[in-house]
Amino acid sequence: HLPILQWEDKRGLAFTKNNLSYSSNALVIPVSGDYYVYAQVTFRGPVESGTKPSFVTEIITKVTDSYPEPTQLLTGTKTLSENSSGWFQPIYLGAVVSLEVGDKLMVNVSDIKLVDYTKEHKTFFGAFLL
Amino acid sequence: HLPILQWEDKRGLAFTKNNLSYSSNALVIPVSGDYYVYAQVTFRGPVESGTKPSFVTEIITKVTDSYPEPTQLLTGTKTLSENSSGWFQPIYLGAVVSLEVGDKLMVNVSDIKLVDYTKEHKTFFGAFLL
Amino acid sequence: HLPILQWEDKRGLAFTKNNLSYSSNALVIPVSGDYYVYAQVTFRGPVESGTKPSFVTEIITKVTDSYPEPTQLLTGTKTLSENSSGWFQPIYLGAVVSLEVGDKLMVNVSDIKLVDYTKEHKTFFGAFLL
Amino acid sequence: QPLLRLRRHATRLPCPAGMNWIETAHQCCRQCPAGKFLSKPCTSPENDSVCLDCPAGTFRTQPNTLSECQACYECDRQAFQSVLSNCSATSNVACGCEPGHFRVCLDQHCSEFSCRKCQPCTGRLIQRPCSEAQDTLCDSSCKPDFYREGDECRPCHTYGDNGAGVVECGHYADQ
Repeated sequence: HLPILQWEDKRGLAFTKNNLSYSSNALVIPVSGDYYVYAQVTFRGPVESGTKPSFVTEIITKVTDSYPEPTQLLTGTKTLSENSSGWFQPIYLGAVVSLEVGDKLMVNVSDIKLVDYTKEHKTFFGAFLL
Repeated sequence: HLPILQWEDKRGLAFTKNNLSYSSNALVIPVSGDYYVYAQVTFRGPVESGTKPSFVTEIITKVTDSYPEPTQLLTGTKTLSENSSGWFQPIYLGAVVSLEVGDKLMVNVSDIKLVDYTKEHKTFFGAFLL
Repeated sequence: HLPILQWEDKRGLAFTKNNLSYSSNALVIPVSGDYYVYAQVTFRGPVESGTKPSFVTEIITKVTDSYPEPTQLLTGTKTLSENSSGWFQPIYLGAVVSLEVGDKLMVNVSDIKLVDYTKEHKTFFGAFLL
Repeated sequence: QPLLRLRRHATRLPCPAGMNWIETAHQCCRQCPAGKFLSKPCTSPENDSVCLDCPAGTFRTQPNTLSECQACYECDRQAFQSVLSNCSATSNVACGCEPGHFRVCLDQHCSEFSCRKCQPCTGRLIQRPCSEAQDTLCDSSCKPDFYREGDECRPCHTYGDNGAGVVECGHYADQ
């Protein structure tokens, strides 16, 4: 599987409420229903060890006790045509999905070294019940 | 007018409820109000017959009985600077719009041959009442 | 600080309601709570006085009476690899943020001359209370 | 058992020409003409809807029963566009290119286009002048008194002009 991002859930702009909790890199769904789920990842390069990446991918994934494999809910894939000097590429994803109590939501990326984790307003993840 | 995308509304992650129905390529609004409308289209190329496209466009459009012409609600236009080998370009759009009962929402694209329809988590469309 | 965009709040698709008002380039929060805040800016070039820009940035910012400096809530930064002929680059941002009554939301951009203000469905800004 | 009040439920009827079904009024009402929008629907098919003029900066090209007019587009002055015709209550703005620029269409309908500077044809004759739709077409050969250097036509130097190598144009320059 692709690497899973870790998130800050308390400090700065981050928060959780209404029993929507965060644990082991996942948002845990407290009540079944339809949720608007979203995430933005800002990718950036080049990174020192990096061979020049040809694309970046962000996937919002669901893990559930009722099925042994993760389900890809939303995917953003972008090829990179930037030249070698510094580049930035944000990918935003958001949609309504039906979730069950206990389901876990995570964000996977193609290469964790390319994620700009330096500022909370550039890379973020969340969900709200409709 | 630009080509209109067709959607799956029942299988997999797709669903409709609360009388928001899908027919003839459009979401049909069951009750007047403010809706958050969103869509992502992943474009990809090159395609065999394709002259190299210089841009891709996604438009969420409204058709209403009260007016003979469609109204463009949200538009994402991106020029392509990718080289000839394979490229991917997702465009996400989302915003609140005021809609009347019976209004129809559709997604138009600049070139239907460039749309990646292969995976439901890469190209999607939806709306919810606030 | 980066330039602040001005918005149309009444004509065409634009509207404000439920006491969420628009004044001096900002949405003014009428009641404390969690809001889904979003904005898309379509950037385009070249423009006449334009030195070729290397990147474009869109930031949704919060200004509050309880703190003397603006807070950056959401940021989209994209480097440009377009060639000299016409280019378009949309950036969409959206997320849930906790806001207090009286807080002001604005959209800043790296270069106001690069903003495509010509069509209301290409560049837009909004928020709704959860 | 409380008496259930049957709600008068008017099913949506097809409306005669020139009229649209208004959900809030539960009946057909006359359309407002182009350049106006529906401020208040009719209370019965016989009396008229209240239609108001589209506010400045908005328009409707067709008869309608919409509650607002469409916002006019704007011409992209910073990208060398110019106004061909202003927005009116019944028509959107029409944009073209400033003099000395031509249109580069982004799509087949040319609803999106940028304006690019016409090429000057320095040292060449103009086969076809620049227009709104296309760039200048320069003659492939250089004008008299100009010689070719790569893709460009450069003015000839006259004898003794700079003492250094001199180029006499005409047959020599055209090889």
